[in-house]
Amino acid sequence: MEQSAFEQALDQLDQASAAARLALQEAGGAADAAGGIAHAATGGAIDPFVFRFAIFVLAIFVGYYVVWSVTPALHTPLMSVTNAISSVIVVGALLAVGISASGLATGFGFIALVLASVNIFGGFLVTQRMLAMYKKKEK
Amino acid sequence: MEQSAFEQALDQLDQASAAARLALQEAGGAADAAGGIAHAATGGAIDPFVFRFAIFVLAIFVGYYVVWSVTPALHTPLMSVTNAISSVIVVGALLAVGISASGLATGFGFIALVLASVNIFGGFLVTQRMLAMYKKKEK
Amino acid sequence: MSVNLASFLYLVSGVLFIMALRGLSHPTTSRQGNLYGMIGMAIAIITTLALATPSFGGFVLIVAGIAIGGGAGAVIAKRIAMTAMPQLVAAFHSLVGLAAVMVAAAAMYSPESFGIGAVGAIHAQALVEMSLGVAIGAITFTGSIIAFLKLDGRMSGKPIMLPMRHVVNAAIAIGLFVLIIMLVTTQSTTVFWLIVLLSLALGVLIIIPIGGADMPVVVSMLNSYSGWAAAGIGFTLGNLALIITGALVGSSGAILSYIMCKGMNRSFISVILGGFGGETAAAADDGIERTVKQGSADDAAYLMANASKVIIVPGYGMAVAQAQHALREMADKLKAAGVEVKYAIHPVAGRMPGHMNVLLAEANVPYDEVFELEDINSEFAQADVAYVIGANDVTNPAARDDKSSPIYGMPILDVDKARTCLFVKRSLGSGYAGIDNTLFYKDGTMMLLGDAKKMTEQIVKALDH
Amino acid sequence: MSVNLASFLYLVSGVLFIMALRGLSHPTTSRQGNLYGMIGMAIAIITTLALATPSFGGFVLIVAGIAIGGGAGAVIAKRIAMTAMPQLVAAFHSLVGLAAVMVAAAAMYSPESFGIGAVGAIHAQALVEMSLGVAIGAITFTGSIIAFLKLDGRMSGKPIMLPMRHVVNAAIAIGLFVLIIMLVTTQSTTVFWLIVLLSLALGVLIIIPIGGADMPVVVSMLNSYSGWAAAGIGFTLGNLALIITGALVGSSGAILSYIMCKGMNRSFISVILGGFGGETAAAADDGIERTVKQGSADDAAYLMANASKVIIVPGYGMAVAQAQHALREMADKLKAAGVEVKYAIHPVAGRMPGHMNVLLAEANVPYDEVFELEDINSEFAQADVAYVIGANDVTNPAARDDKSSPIYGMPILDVDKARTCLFVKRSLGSGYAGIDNTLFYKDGTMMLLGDAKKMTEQIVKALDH
Ligand SMILES: NC(=O)c1ccc[n+]([C@@H]2O[C@H](COP(=O)([O-])OP(=O)(O)OC[C@H]3O[C@@H](n4cnc5c(N)ncnc54)[C@H](OP(=O)(O)O)[C@@H]3O)[C@@H](O)[C@H]2O)c1
Ligand SMILES: NC(=O)c1ccc[n+]([C@@H]2O[C@H](COP(=O)([O-])OP(=O)(O)OC[C@H]3O[C@@H](n4cnc5c(N)ncnc54)[C@H](OP(=O)(O)O)[C@@H]3O)[C@@H](O)[C@H]2O)c1
Repeated sequence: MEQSAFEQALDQLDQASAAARLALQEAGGAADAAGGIAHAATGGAIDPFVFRFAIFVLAIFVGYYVVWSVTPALHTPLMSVTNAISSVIVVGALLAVGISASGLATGFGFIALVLASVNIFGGFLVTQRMLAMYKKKEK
Repeated sequence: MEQSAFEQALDQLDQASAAARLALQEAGGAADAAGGIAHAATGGAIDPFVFRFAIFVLAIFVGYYVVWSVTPALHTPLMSVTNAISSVIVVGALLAVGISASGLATGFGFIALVLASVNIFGGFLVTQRMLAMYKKKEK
Repeated sequence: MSVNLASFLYLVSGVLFIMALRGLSHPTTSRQGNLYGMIGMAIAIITTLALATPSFGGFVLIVAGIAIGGGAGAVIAKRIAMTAMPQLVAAFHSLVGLAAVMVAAAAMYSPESFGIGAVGAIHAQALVEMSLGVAIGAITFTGSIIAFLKLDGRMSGKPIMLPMRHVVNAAIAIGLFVLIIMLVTTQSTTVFWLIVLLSLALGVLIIIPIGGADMPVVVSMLNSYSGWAAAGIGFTLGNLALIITGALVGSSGAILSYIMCKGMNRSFISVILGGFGGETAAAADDGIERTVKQGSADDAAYLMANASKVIIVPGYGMAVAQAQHALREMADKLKAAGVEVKYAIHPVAGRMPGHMNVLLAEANVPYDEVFELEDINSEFAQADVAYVIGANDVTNPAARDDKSSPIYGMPILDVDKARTCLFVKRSLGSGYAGIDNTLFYKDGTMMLLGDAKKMTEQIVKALDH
Repeated sequence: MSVNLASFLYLVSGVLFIMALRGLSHPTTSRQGNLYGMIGMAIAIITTLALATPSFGGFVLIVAGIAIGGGAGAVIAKRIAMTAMPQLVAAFHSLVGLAAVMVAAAAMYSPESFGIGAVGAIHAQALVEMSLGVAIGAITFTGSIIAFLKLDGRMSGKPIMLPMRHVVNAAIAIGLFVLIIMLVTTQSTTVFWLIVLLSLALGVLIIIPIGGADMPVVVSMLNSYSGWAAAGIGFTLGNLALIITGALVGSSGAILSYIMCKGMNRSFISVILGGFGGETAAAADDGIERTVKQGSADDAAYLMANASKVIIVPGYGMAVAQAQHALREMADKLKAAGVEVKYAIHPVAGRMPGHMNVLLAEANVPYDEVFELEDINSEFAQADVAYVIGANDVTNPAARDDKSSPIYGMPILDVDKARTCLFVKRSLGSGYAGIDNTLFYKDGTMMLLGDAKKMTEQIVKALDH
């Protein structure tokens, strides 16, 4: 409990310093602030959301190209394998089951974990079964 | 000058609080720290380098697909347009010319700016000239 | 494990998922691709456990959960019939949808574990992302269940058109919007569950008016939705693997829906608005007397045994009749007799993209004998026989010639260019699109009326004589 | 402007650059794509200025710099001959390389502007990234200058093989490595400039042993390098537009190098090790007496005027002779006389990927008359005349038939399948690969010895009679 109080205090300190810095920057003339701004331009202060968004956008491009390059003969396995990988939502379930303090949350997490596991194993294995059937003509 | 001293002080405050927080987390038991770790897992503490690296990797995938999808008939314009866009390095030149305090740096930046500008205008315009030549059969 | 290393590993698993899809560009690399996918998933799971190490109890729970779910999944994957793939995919989607809802619920009750605040004080941004995720997840859940029931024949494929359905749906959508705002301000779990309930209802309501035959597009669309939902939750958790995967799955579903709609020459909107293609219609009775040349298995065997080139065109009826093994046997006999045999697959033959390919592969047909429309369409002119088995719409010349036809503009297989065209089906009834096929009455056509599997088996026998 | 908004805008400009390359997938969308590229560049520049607003003096300098450079660039772009594109691209690359060096130097002297520390106390990570960037940039600079000089004929294309060059190069590479470590520890600008100097020397040394004809691969490789260098500087500046662009350019150069090496059936390593293809060799003199059928412009005109299908195969010689306009005139005449005319382009015809396409486009040949190897190769069998103008290696049947030939395995245009094959070139000498072409001595071949442009103009005249 003491620790968390300490943490809170630190949080407030953080916020205060950030606010002060902001005020300073806004008060300072353009030329003086330039250094600070340029520094910010190098990423020090960028919200991780921007990066995640960039990753999301680029992943959509990759998805677009990678899916169009799938041969039509394998569109059914494509459906089952995307199903399998979308179960990576299991990471959320693991957090809930593994480290949550609330019993309810653990319960919900457990259900999610079981459902996602069905999908992971079912999805990858049925894809494997299908893909194993695609054979070349024997010479 | 006062302002920059103030800024330095704030910097040190920042660092101190971060260090204290780190020490706190390492001191705390696994269970206590769990919340903190999970929080970290949500991105609060991730080095922007990791994000940039992810963006870089995904951009390579995009580049791979997007370049392979270029029709061979346009490979020459492809060379000139990639040349043009690689001059986006001009952003570095702008920082040097616009806000650097050192005369030497401004000089180097100016050279870079001129060179990059040659490329930007030359690259895009010659591409435009080439592309304008590709015509369909008139009906 | 440091968060930086963890993020890096999540990126690695995202890249492995990309490689998994990339592998599907060719059958020879596809197995390797699937393996990459599995490795990616394992990395994501292990990273999460190493990052937020659970207590012993938690660990036991996790192992139990994976064992139960994984066991069930493995059994299903082993037992399922290949012809039931459309249903299976729909069923699996519903699980992903429900899992997303459950993860969001867990986050609602234990926000600390997810680093999005504390109970009663969850960050607004996280709440918005979460409620979007939960709403889409719930819609995916019930929507996929309806799709499953319709595809599995446990529910009539007929569109159920409730009165005022557009108004009701719009009202629910507005309700959801209001509830999300309320959730952010009140942080109330009751509001959360109201969102879940309304979304579950919406999932049912938007899918029931859509005819059974349109379910594949719906399944793909729901797949896409579930991807965007996963990405949303990925933003909340700040998890790169989830964000990348969400984008991949979202793109994949959207592209497959697009391919299907284009292959059917229909707009996506018209599919979603529903009311199309409940049950297959009977043969059009327009008063004109038309003659049909009917043949027997012996006639067909004679024709094909004396042909030099036979192109087989499978369709939905082959899947229904499970005729793929008999078909392959027939092709083997013909090849042994020196006949050149190829398979022609229309992009929307069957009821799922790639449906026919998977069934033929199951029957051990080598994939290099199976050709796509663009690659084989010009060969029909040189073929002696086109053996159309359980396919109908994908051969209908109305798509080529009749500007007033609803399928006008859809690419078709030019089976009418073959010297003789054999049609194996049970009646002169129409297919999925419910329109009459004038090919049945053409000179070069011989109808082989009967179940696809039985008819093919009879031909195999006749070939032995 | 907030840094978040700025980062977002940099992302937008990165995406616009992707769209620019994407547009090149088809001529009709390519102009739009180029426009996207320009907009992306404008956004990147404006964002930077809004983020780190310069003083009035700085602003004036910036406008002056852009005006000087931009003006020069615009003039060059307007004046340059299309046949000089390979040189131009090489020259432009050298500018990018030097610009990267200059930006790194500026960062060295004014690290605060870039947020990477203070003079004498630059972050180690930034120093490493920077020195990699500066080294690659300097190599790109001098390497591209050599490539430019060789391509432009201002320097002999002959490989210059210095003694012990591998040892010298390895020593320089090790020296660079040591200097980079020294730079991190000492922060000395002297060390920085030593890195620049050594890299400049290395750029010269690794390119001079490579023969003039291999320069296109070198140019593409340097393009790829400059991309990776840009990405490195992008990491230092934390600039998304630079990181994304670097990856795009890096991929593009690597893929084009790969395409060229595959098209020539040579390994990338063998190209880089150099010593290949300085001057074109004379006709092989293996003692066997071989007869050649030689023809005149009138013969050629007669043959083609009476043909029903003519396929034109342009090669490097057409570019040298600037014969594209005459060629187009000839094709027009033939078409007017009812002859079907098509152009067949080998992936490595000429000296640069897409070289022939750009020249034909310049001469107003519609792109839908120009076909790639895979699309037209089967048509030679139905053609009456293959008009091979300044091409040689890309038609050499040794690639198909002679396992001992250095170009064995390289795909070729099957001009020998045409009824008559006309070869326009100045001698019986070989082409880039320096190997004899047995086609010259074949029955169906008629050699039209002379300059490609003059010969074609004579044929045009003869067609008028
Ligand atoms: N593949 C996709 O992704 C997808 C997705 C959505 C919609 N669709 C649509 O589905 C259609 C697919 O075309 P299609 O030619 O494959 O199928 P179809 O046009 O639906 O025709 C199938 C035919 O099979 C016959 N049949 C049914 N059971 C049979 C059995 N046991 N034995 C023999 N014949 C049997 C039916 O005729 P009888 O009743 O006379 O036997 C029917 O006419 C297209 O209209 C397409 O737009 C496809
Ligand atoms: N495109 C690329 O990206 C690229 C890159 C690197 C290497 N390469 C290599 O370049 C070669 C390209 O093949 P190619 O068939 O286009 O060219 P080539 O094999 O080099 O032959 C060109 C021919 O043009 C003739 N020629 C030169 N000047 C002429 C003139 N003024 N009038 C008439 N003829 C003239 C020459 O014969 P005479 O001397 O007898 O006149 C020569 O044999 C391939 O070997 C390829 O591997 C291409």
